[in-house]
Formats: sequence, C-alpha cells, structure tokens
Amino acid sequence: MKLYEYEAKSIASKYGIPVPRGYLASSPGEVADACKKLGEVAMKSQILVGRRGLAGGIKFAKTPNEAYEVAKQLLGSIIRGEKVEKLLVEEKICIEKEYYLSITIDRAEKRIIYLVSKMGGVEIEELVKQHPEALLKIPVDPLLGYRPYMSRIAAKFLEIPKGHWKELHNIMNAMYKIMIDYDADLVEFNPLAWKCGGGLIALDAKITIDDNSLFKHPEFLEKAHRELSELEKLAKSIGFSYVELDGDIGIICNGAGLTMATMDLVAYYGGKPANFLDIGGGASKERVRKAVKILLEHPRVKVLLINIFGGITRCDEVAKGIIEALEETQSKKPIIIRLLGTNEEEGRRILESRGLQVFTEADDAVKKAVEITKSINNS
Amino acid sequence: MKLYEYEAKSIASKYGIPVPRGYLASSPGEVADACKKLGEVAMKSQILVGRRGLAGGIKFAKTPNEAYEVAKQLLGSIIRGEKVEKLLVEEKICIEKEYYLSITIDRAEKRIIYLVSKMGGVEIEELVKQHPEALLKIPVDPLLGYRPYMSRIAAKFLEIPKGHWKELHNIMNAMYKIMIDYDADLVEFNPLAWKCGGGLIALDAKITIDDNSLFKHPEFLEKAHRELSELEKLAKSIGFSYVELDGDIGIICNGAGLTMATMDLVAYYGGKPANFLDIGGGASKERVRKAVKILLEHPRVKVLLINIFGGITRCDEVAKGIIEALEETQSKKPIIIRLLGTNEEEGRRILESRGLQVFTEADDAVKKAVEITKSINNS
Amino acid sequence: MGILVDKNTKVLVQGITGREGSFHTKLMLEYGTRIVAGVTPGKGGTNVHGVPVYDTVKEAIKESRGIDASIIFVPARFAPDAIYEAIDNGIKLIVVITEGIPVHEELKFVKYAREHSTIIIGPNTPGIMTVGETKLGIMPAHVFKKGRIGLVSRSGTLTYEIARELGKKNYGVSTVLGLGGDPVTGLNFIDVYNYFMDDPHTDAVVIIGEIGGDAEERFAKHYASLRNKKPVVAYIAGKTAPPGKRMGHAGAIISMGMGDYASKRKALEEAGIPVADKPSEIPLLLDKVL
Amino acid sequence: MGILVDKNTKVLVQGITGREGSFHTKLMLEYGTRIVAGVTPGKGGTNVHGVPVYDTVKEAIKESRGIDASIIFVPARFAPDAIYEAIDNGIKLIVVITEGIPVHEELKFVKYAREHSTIIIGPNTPGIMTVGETKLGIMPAHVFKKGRIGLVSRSGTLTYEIARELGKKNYGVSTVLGLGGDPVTGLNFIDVYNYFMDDPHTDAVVIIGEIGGDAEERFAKHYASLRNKKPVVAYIAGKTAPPGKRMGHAGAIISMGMGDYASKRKALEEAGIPVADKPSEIPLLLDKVL
Repeated sequence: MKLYEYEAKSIASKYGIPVPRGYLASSPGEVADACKKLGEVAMKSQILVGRRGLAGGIKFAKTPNEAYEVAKQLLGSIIRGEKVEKLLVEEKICIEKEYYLSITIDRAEKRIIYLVSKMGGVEIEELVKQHPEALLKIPVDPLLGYRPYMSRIAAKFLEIPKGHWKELHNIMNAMYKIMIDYDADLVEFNPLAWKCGGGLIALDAKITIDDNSLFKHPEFLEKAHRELSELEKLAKSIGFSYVELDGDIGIICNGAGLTMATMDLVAYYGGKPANFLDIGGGASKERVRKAVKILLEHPRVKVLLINIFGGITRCDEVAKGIIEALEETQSKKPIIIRLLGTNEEEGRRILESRGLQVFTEADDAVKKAVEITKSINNS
Repeated sequence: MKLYEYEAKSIASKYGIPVPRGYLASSPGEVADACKKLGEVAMKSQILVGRRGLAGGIKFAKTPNEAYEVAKQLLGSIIRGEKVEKLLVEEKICIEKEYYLSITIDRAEKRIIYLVSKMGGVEIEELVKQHPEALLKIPVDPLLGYRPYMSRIAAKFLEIPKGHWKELHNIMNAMYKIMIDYDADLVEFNPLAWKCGGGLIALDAKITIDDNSLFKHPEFLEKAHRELSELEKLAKSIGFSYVELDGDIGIICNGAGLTMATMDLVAYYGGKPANFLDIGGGASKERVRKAVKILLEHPRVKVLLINIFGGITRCDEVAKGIIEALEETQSKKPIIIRLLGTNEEEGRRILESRGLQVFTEADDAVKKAVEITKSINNS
Repeated sequence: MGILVDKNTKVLVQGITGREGSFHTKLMLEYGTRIVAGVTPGKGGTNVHGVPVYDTVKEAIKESRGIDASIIFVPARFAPDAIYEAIDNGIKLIVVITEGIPVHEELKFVKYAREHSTIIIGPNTPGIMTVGETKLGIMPAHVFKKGRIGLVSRSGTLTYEIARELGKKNYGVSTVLGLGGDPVTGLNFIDVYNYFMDDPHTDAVVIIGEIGGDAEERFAKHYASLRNKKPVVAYIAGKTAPPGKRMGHAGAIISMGMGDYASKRKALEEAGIPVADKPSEIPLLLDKVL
Repeated sequence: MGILVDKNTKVLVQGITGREGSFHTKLMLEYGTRIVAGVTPGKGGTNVHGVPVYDTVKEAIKESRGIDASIIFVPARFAPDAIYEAIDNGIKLIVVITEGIPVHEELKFVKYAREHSTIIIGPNTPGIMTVGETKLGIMPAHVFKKGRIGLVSRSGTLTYEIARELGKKNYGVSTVLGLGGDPVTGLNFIDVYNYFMDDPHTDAVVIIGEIGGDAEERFAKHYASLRNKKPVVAYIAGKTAPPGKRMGHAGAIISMGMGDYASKRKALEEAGIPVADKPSEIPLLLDKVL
C-alpha cells in the first residue's frame, strides 16, 4: 500500500528526519493561508501515481494570491488518471544538490538494502536501468538491522562533508526504524536534498507498506483500498485479485499465474484483455457469480472469457455461478468458457444445458473469444 | 547489578506478569496499613543476599497488629550481613505448586536460555548441581529472540493445563522483553507459583542487570553501588575493582587474574587475603596512592602486599604512589612489595631509598607477607 | 527418483487440524505420502485421518522417531512460529503452503533457515511432488504423469495447466516444485535447477516464471555460465501486465525498474533457453532440445 | 609458526587515533607487526606512526589491497559497530581489545561472526602474539621468549607472569592468545587447543583459567575424549574468591551454581591435565609431561 507524500513526511518527521515546513490543504483558501505563513511555496498534488512533477502536479507561488489562483487550477484536476483532492503546501527550500536515498527489500538476496545515489530527482526505475553504476547498494542483514557504519559508506559515496555525517546516520537509522515499525517494503527520499548553506532535508518522501502486514496497522488497513479503482475496490471486498486493464475481453481465471497466462494468450491471438481477475483457489458458486456479474456489467467488456483449471476449485460450482450471474444480469454479452479438472463433466453439463459452449483447450477458447470480439468491433 | 525484589516485581508487573498485590513499607506503621488493605500478609525483607527465607527474612501475619509487631523486629535487623530497611508487604497467596522459571545467558553456547523446572522454591545453584535432570533448558538465538513455541515446550514440561498455556506464553514473552529492554543477564521467578484454583503468579522475582550496560539505564546507574560495602563503593568511585574478603593481608595488584592468583598464593602459603584490589592497567601514581591508602587505613589489614607486573603500568609511578600514601597516612603497617617490568629499576630505587624491601619473585613476596602476618598475630 | 523428496520421506503436517491442513492431509495420504505425525498446539492426543496429532514438534519427532520434512498449513500470523519450531527441532525441509506472511517475517526465517541448513519451499507455494512417490503439497495429483521432466514454477494453477500440456505430448514429470508466489522465498530457480542437475531421473527442466523480481534473469546468467547442463525450456507469465500493479501474487509486480517480461525473456534467450509464447508451445520446445 | 597470525598477516587497527590505539600501534609496529591501515571515522586522510588512516574499513581494504586481521581499540559503545563493519567487509580475524561491551551486544556479534566464518578474539582480551613474528595485542612483548609452548588464557597480567615463569625455566612460547575476560567471548579453550593441535611448532599447551562459567570443564571433557593429543598443563585463578562477586573481569564470577574453582580443577585433573597450585609450579609440571 502506497502512502501519500504528506503521510510519509509526517512519519519521517516523527522519526526526526528533516522535511520542509508545510501544511495540507484541500481548498484554495487553505493554500493561500499556508502561503501567508510560509512565504514562497511549493504546492504538491497529493496523488499516488509517479512522475507527477513532469505531469504538472507540482507548482510554485510567491504570494498568497498567486497560490490561491494556482491551487484553484490544481485542485480537482486529473493528473495521470488520478484526481487531485489535496495539496501539500511547503516552504520553498533553496537546494544545492539532490541525492537519491531509499531502503527496500532485495528479493533475490533475501535481505534489506539501502540504495544511494548522487543522481537525486531521477526516478529509481531510470537509475536502475540507465545508470546502475551511479547506484550504491548497502546490504543489511534482516536479523541484525542497520549499523551506523553503513551511513559512513553512504556519506563517502555522496561526498557529504564530515561535519554532516551524523545527520545522514540519523536519517538512515530512522529509515530502518520506519521500515520495521511500519512493515514498509520501501522508504524513499527522492530527492534527499543538500541545502544551500549545508544540511540534509527530505524534499520528497515515499513509503510503501507490505500488503501482507497491513493487519498490524489498522490506521492504514482501513484506507488500504483507496489507491484502487472502484471496480478494484469492489473485487477486493469480495476477495478477488483484480487489476483494471484497457482492453475489451473480460478475463476470469483461478490462480495468478494462469490469469496472467490467459491475458497473454489473448494478446497472443490479437485480442486485448480488459482486466486481471483471479478468483483464487476453491471459489464458491457465490464468488464466481459475483466475479461474472462484475465483468458482465463492466462497460468496456465486450466478451467474457472464463478459464478455469479445477484443482481445489470445482467446475460444477463455477458453472452454477456463471448461470446465476447470467440470469441476474440478463446480459447478452458472449461468454467463452474453458473448464477442466474437478467435476468437469457436471460443470459442462450445466453450462451446455443452457446453450453455452464449453472448451477443453485454453488455446481454442482464447482464439474463439478474440474472434468474436473482433467481429463485434467490426460490426 | 541486582535489583531488589520490589523493583523486579514492579518491572514484571509493568510487562503484564501477574504478581501478588503489595506495598513497600519502611516502618511498622506502614506495614500495618498495608495489612489492613491486604488481609493476611507476607512481609519480605528487601535485601540482595540470597536464601533470606531460611535466614528469617520472610514472615507472615494475619492482623495489622501482628504485622506491626513482626515488622518492628524485621526492620533494622541484619540478615546475612545486610540491614533490612524496607519490607515488601504482600497479600498471602494460596498456592498449589511451585515452579522455577528464569531466562539467562548461556555463556558457553553464546546464546540466551530459559531454565524451567517443576522444583520451584529450590535455589538454582542446588537445582544445577543436585537435580540437573529436573531442569529443562530452552535455547534462544540472540539474533532472533523468543518464539511462542518455546512456551509450549515449557508448558508441556511443567504439565500446565492447556487452558493456561497462553499465560505462560505471556510471561515468557515478557521475560524476554524485560531482558532486552533492561539489558538483564538474569530474570528469574522462583517460585513461579500455580495458584489454588489455577493460574500462574510470580511469587518472587529477581532481575540482574549487566554491569556493562548500566550506562543505558541512568535510573539504575545512580544506584549501582548500593550493593557494595562502603570500601567497595569508595574503590569503585576511584575506578578500581575491589572485593572485600575476611582475612588480614591486604592485596593490591594490576589485572584481575594476577590479583586472584596473588590471593590464592597467600592462601597457599597459609595466609588469609583481606581483599581483592585490582588497580587495572596503566595506573597513575595518584591511583596507586589512593589504593594503598585505602588498605593502610583498613582496620582488618595487618600487612599490605603489593604485586605489580608492569606492562602498561610503570613501576616508578607505582613506587611514587606508595611513598605518598605512606607519608600521608603515617601508617606503620608492614608493606611487602613485588615489582617487575616497565621502569622496574627506577621503582626499586625509589622504594629502597625509603627503606622498603622490593621482591622480584611473587612467591618470595607472598611468603614474606604471610610470615610477617603470622608473627604479628602471634605476638 | 526426483529431487528432495521420495516415497520414504517421513512427513509432518503442521496445522493439521485446520480446514486446509486436514483436507490436504487426506489427499496426500491417498497419494501415498508417508505422513507420520501432525502438530496443532492444544490439539495433542487427537488424530486426523488416522495421523496422530501432537502439541509440539518436539513430541512429534520423538514419537515418530525422526521426521524428514514438514508441510505447513498454519495461518499467516502463526506460520513463522511454526517454521522456527520446525527449524529449531532440526527438520531439514519445510514446505510452507501459507499465503499472506509479512515480507519482513519471510526475510528473517529464510535467513534463519539457511543458517541452519534447512531448505524452505515457499511460502505461498503449491508444494513439491515427486510424481508417483510422494506429494507434499496441494496440487491436483492426477494432472501429473510420471516422467523425466523437472518442473519448477512460481505459480500454481498455471503449473497444472502446463503439466497437462506436457502430458498431452507424453512428457511426464520427475518432480514438480513450486517456488512460491511471494517476493521472498526459500528457493530460487538456480537452487532447484541444481537439484535437478544432480538427479539422474531428470532429463530436462521446464521453468515457469512470471513478472516481478529478477529470479529468471539470475537463473539465465547462472545457466549461461555452466559447462555441463541439462536442457531448459521456459515460459514467463505476465507479458501484458502493467507496471506497478500486484498481479495476484505478492511477488508478481513490476517495480523499482525490475521484473518486466521483456528483460526476463531476453536474458533467458541470450542464455540459450527457448521461451514459449504460450503454455501449449512448451512440449514443442522440449521436442527440439531433447 | 604458531597459530592464526604470523609475520605476513596484514593488520588493520580500528580506533587507531585514540590514546590506546595510537600507543599500541607504535608498540606493535616496533614488534614487527605488519600494520597496513587504520580506521577512525572522520579522521581519514591523516596517519598514525606512518600508518594511513581511513574513514571506513571498505576504503582501508581497497587501499591496502586486502586485510587479514583487525585489532579493535574502539570504545565500548562504538565497538560493536566497528566489529560489524569488519565482518561485513570480509575480515576473517578480529581482535577486540575493548573492555566493557554490553553482554547482549557480545552475544549478537559473536553469533554474527560465526555465521560469517569470522574468528573473534576477545572482547576484553590482551590479544594474540606469535612470538618473534607478530603481535596483535597489548601484551609486553619482552616477557615472552620464543619457543614451543602454546599459551591460552582468560587473563592478561597473570599470563605475562606465567610467561616469565616459563622463561625462567627456558620454556618459550609459540603463540599466546587471550580469550578475553568477558562472560561471552569469540573463542574458548577447545577452539584454541584445536589450533595448537594443528600447529607443528607447538609441543604442549598451557591453559590459564579462572573462576566463572564452565569453559575449563568443557575443555576437560573435550580433551578426555581425544585419542591423539598434545600435553596440557593448567592453572586456575580464583581458588579463594567468594561466590556471587565479580572479580574484576565481567566473566570472573561464581553464579547460578557454576564456575567455582573446585569443579574446574576436578574436571581438569580427571581428564589427565595436571593443575598447578601456583604459577611458578607450571614449568615443573611441563617438565613432567614433556
């Protein structure tokens, strides 16, 4: 779960990491008030998508009036698909240099790492791919944790003057504590800035909390779905994994790998998947009904493709769920079904008795789904 | 550093470990008041030496009047050399069984261990020596810490009913946390009692804090010397290691091993060491002067034996310190000196110029010291 | 006879009295798995499908006179404790079916297991099965024909689908092993490939990867560096997955500039490993390399 | 040529700019120790007695092209960090002179070092010296004659005293190693005896124990179980020490029913190891066993 910048900075500040003075504002008036207190300000859209600066999500103002006008534009605007509802209004900081500093999980080595770079302000994706040599990795043993010498390695790499090493130590120590206390899988300051006149300050802050640990953090658990689309929220509340895509073939499968493979197969045969929907293992008739209903009512979905490999999942339950959803929605959208495994015959019987064709091979089903979609699109 | 029972119980209670209700009292009146609130009470002398029960340090009373009278006897009395200044007045608990439960450091295996036994109330020294088979050891990895399954191992061993396993888990979990938070090298509940009607309660509690970690715990650091005799306190404040013994030959050495070996050598030749005093490495004239002065003024010391093996320690500094102390105290007590190592000749010259004999071999010096002491004692 | 487990492996089921634990104990027993004991704290003295249940792993080992492997169905919050209990009692192979374990817990027990020379399969794995011998997992056994292909995967259902495709072309499986769908797992492709390399009953290995992390890239690099090798064929799921979204599995996410399909495919192909465009193509690629 | 260190050992001094670090760097250099670098954070770029000082161990290793051992003079509060820095940078032998390190810190870094196959000597040790070759420690070098007796001890000054007694009777020392006076140390008597066992330049071993813990008892048990062995002679300090009192060293305390003189002496003698009544008796016992 991603936190908003203002949430991440509030945590950082609580742990003693220097951040700019600032106020959260949700109206132009509040922005102007903040500007009165802070002088020249940066107004930063509180959205969860990346690269908001390039997309016009960060603006500056010198006077409350100017701030008011800019805020009127920003608030309510849509940036990279996300609506701007809040602005973080911060004092403008004079900076000399921008560093990159994060702590995250090194999956392959099964440990924690700090990532450090002099190339602050650059997206980490780009750093990793374009400038791997500019990125210092400092490994941390997960049973031992942060050790102060690590900050000295980082300080040398960043060429921070000796008098300021203690600051970097405090920041890195706090980052580790935040990671553990909040079960974060990422704590990132990009940029961590070097101020005119000296001293470190976290200009931007990002914290991501491990989804599997949210149960330990009720204050975030209740907000956990906010970054999801309405459909994703609905699916999650039922207990599916759901991701919205931009195609027109709705997809329902059991198992994350099979769902992705089915999406890929749709693309392979020239179609466009509308979504990722994994009903998980051993889904009941009820869950299948809800999944089918969501996609039949999805405005972008033209054809629904269901690919079930029954292990724990029973094909007859799946069939019943499909039938019930069809009856409930009265949808005329074509449904292509591939069923295999536990109670396959019974499932097939149920579906075929309602005139639905059931495939055995995934390739055949997908080909058919793409074909029908194309004919709909061409008609 | 040993904590008093009432301090240990206050910590235990803070961590959710059940202890009897009780009040700390330093006058018979306070004891009677506590008895009014608690009914039948146990009055427990707050002293740091062990086996206080056997020595009459724990008494019971049924009425405030009785409690008042008993407290009058207990308060101010000397038990195993320690004056009773405070009583912990506790409700009397009806118990069915007594267990032993502690967490400590396993030096040899370099890890933490829980020690568990059904033979509660028995001193751990006796358990270790007489009933090792009755003692369960549960090792804990120092980088990983307590894990709940350990409490189930202990519960099975103690044959605690399943409905109460959670209690034992809470206690063992809290003990580990106390050990880490307070840098304890021992947290012991002996007995941990099984109440009439069921349930666990810590009847006695002992916590020992690692001396090397006291700097992290200012609330105890300032009390750290309270278990020491006046002389031990004085020596510690100067920076010596000092332990009071019961003989009449005062001993000053550099290095803990050499000091013990010199004590042993005194005993080997038929003498009795009065103390352990290690001036440490590289001691200055000033420190030597203070050490010598302490022992010259010690009423039990009849002869002073100084055994210095100069490595970092300079023999001339030692010699000067001795001379200054002699001049200051005007003591006539015999001083036997053995000097060796760095600046030995200069040290010897200084001492011999004042008529003091200087030995090269430890054996010779010790023999001489014992001989003189004997002749004093026989005269 | 496949890798890591065979018909003689003495198995403990931790969390045996739970819904999943009990259900799959039955299926595993039916498959022939030598389940000698179960553990559920507080349920000691009962039995599940004839398997005696104990309160602690210590008792289970004592009463069973040794245990080779444990399979864990304990819910996420209690799974780490169960894993440590198994490791501390000297069990050398642990299959963690449980999904949803916090990643920082996983980092710790995976590290701890390695220190104790204990192999962890999972978490969030369908398990391991040496076909025709033993199953420590939840996979539908009938899908897997016995044969000489090693199957290692980051996914569940997709693996069954691919096993079926193999079977259709008469390729059977020696051992199938699910690495687990979480970002941090005990084993990776390199580890499992190395086991298959040492197994005389495996002729080739099928690797089923997915987006997220760089396990496939690392395997490719390792494979390219080998002199003696067995043929490997791969399939990667998630070509059409968007970046920054968790695709069901906690580990299936393109993030921090890592884990996209193109990078994995490129790395594997450059290492000489053919990558199938779709599951049904895998047997055709095997035809070519064998 | 003795154990663990010799004249070729490339040594780093951590905490080199402090009073103790600087003083003993001079003495070690005079003895011939090959000190190639020092580390004091924030003092990089300076030098101490001609030894270049760096801010980090990483730089020190890079600039020195490899380091075999580190000796640590860093104050107790910062010593664990220095030790982890050395371990994480791959240094395989660390001598910790520092006294007063919290015992829970010691438990952790001793464990961590073992995981990383790093040998820790100390903490609270006078160090290690292979006589005539190199000294990583603070012992007065001139007391030790070169010879064929291995010396391993829990104490400092007492060891020098005993070395002098040996010298008087013409027994020289191959390597002298101080285990350290703390309750938890990196090495124990068994470890060091085993190193001496493998050293062709050591004929017999003198063990200098003291009250506290059961390291001597454990060694006795180990020694009794060996078939091939070198002669061992022992001395134990603290016969007259009272229980429950810390005798200078944090580790020298009789507690929890363990660590008294009688138990140690009995164990050693039962294992066939003669125990001297006083330091000057040690050479006489060596006369008998050699």
